Amino acid sequence: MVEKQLTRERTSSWSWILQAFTGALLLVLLGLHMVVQHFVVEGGLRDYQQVVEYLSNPFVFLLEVMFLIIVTWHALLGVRAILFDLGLQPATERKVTAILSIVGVITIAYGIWLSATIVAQGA
Amino acid sequence: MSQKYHVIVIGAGSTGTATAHDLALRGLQLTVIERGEIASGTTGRNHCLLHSGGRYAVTDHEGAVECIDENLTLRQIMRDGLELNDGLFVAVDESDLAFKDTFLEGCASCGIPARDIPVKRALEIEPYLNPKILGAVQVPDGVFDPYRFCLSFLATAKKNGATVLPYHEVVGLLMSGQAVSGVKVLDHRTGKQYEIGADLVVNATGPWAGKIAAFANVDVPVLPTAGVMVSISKRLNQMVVNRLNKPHDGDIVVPQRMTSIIGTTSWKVDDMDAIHIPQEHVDKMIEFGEKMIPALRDNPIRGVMAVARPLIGKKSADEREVSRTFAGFDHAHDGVENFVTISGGKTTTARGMAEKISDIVCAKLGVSAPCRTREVVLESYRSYYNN
Amino acid sequence: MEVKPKPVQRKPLEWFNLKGKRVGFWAYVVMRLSAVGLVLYLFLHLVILSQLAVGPAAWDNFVALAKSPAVLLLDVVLIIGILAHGLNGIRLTLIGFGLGVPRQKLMLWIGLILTLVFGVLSALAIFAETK
Amino acid sequence: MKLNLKIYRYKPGSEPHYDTFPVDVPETANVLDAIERAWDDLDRTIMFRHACHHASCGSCGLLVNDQEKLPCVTPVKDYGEGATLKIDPMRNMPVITDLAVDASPIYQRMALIGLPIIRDAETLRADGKEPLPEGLEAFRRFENCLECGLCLSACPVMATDPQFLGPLTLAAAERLLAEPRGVDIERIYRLVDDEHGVWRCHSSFECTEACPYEVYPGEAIMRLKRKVGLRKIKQFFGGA
Repeated sequence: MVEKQLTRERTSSWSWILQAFTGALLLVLLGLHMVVQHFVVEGGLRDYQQVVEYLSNPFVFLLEVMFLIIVTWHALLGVRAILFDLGLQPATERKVTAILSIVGVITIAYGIWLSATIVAQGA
Repeated sequence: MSQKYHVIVIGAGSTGTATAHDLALRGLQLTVIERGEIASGTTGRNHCLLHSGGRYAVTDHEGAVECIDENLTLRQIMRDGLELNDGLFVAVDESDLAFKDTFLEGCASCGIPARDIPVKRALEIEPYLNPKILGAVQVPDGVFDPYRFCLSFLATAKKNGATVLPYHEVVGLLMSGQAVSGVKVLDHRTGKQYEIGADLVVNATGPWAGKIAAFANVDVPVLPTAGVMVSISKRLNQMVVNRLNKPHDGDIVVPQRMTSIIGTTSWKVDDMDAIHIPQEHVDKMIEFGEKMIPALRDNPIRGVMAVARPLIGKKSADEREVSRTFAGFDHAHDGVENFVTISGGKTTTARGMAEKISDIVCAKLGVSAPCRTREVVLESYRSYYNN
Repeated sequence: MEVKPKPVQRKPLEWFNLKGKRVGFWAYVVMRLSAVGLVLYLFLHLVILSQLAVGPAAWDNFVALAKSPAVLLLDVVLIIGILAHGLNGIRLTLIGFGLGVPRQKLMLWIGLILTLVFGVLSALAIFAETK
Repeated sequence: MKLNLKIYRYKPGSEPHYDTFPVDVPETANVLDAIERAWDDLDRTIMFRHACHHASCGSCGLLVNDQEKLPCVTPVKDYGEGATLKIDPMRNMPVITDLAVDASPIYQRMALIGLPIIRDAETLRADGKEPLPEGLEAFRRFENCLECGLCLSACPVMATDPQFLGPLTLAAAERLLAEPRGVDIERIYRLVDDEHGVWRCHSSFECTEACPYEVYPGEAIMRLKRKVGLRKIKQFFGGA
């Protein structure tokens, strides 16, 4: 048998659809992020005080957290897709998914902690 | 000697593969040796016509009867390799039309179901037909795919224990006294030669049969003749379209997938491997073909092919006169034991040829198992590659 | 005689082997390279933002650094990467849902042109602000 | 027409290399004729796959100047007088010797999906209403797909992922969903709705570029993605 892997068990997958969905959301969220963080600001970057004031707006806080979640998701799902292109064994694939999920949770937690810290510093 | 088989079959064309299937079904251990890819010789460059026998109904009764018999058998055993859309014999001129009654009688006497249909109806079915045709007869022609045809037989043979050695060229026959005891092969993958032993060797190499037989110093009356076929870049007919007359150059257009293939001519060749296609033969195909389907000229040629075919019999001047019916030779008559040759025939009749030669092989080997290839449904060609 | 065929060598570098390839493949290469670049950027970006937690001085130092021409040039590369990835992403999503498949090549060229146009515009905007 | 064929040579156990063969063929010849000429006149040890010489069997696929071609229908005229043609075996398949690849990856994929090779023909007349001859239920013909494997060779995902179903297989699945011919549809959905099924495709359309016989797997895969994707989404929201 040349390609045993061909007869591997097949399982339903949402990854491409999620990637398309998060990608579409990113078009909006990244657009907003770029506009509010860089384009409307003199010099393209907020100084410390401006960042703190800006993030203290709960709506903005929510927007940025959502952006963080979606962008992390899209990025790690993309990394996963590239790794899956390597034709890994199913067990390795499960490990990849688990590790990337952990990385994702840590990244998102860090981002939220960071935003909360900044807001707290301003308060 | 690496291994000893009951039988070695040389050649993986339609005859060799069908023979391998027949013998494997009868329980013999065998291997098939082929110098290149499966069906890369005569069978591959085939017109792909599953004969109803109509073509020979008037000129070759025996050949026509074989054709319709095998045609009906293949419909039962080869489930995934045939386009079964029937064929039309069309009368283009008065002489064709005059031939019609003779043709219908011929078909009736050979057991070929043939139906005279009105010209209007024929044109409804096949809109690209020459609107000036004078008559049309429907027969159960069909189309096969020569590569998959051979793969189906081999897949089934493999399932029954046969092995296949492509890219192996027979460079000599092993002799013990006046008997063949195996073959010497050149493994083209490694460039190394080695010997394979067998109780009996079947030479199923078509036009190359004389070359193999010469290794045992026996003569086989095979006349290699070449024929040109022209593939057009559009499918212009659904049914096989034949000229309603005696077999002639450029008198048939076989549809397959998205192409129509016009055939064929016939000329004698000396070197089976070095066939140079004469341009005038290509022009002739278009010229004759367009009499039946005018649009053949308006569509670009996709490919032109020619290959040596084995004609059996008297080495006469007119190659088309020689019967296309096959011949099996037991070379014991030439003083060489354990060596048989099967050559000639048509892909359509490959199973029947295999049955005849396998009967000879089994009689020589003292095997009493009967032929079962009429009933056994072939494996899918794809399973040839289930390593 | 057992002779093994030469097995397929599975090499990730083949993802970027442009020999004999056509425009659709180039788009795929751009997608893949920009993806890797953007993921690296994302994590770099998050790490740098930690300066905000350190305090005002640390962040304002970074802001000063970020306004150097070299970093601004990288910003242009980033924007072009985002544009290329995003616009091709739209194309892939549309055709993946069966929309505009016969015009997928046209969409590819449109994406490329928009990437260049907006890339140049944003470069102009970025460098204009620093003057 | 004079050409140089720079042919990939490989015999198991030794290093691959190229041999160059000068050949002279008619202007109307195809690349396969030129290779056969080199085999016939210059070196009988060149091994290559071929059978029908008219794009029906799909056995002769290879690379001409790094692009996937069916040499039996690739005119030498495309390359011009005096050109050097670099001829390699297809990618992503084991090489038996020289240009001959082990076609198992192609046929095993098609066997897995189980596309019947016989389909209903588009009848020649545009309205499709002409009466059929007695004794025939429908005009039948072979599927377009020749199982030549050029798409598998061209696919960048296949370069690294042997688990990928592959372009011709996914195109065959799409054909089956459109015209099941008794094949179990749910099984087809299960096969293609998988990480290494339809979702692994990254839409480079190299398969479509390589396809010699209007199967155009790239487009077929996009239709399949739509079909499978919308079905999943519908089912997720409780639809049938």
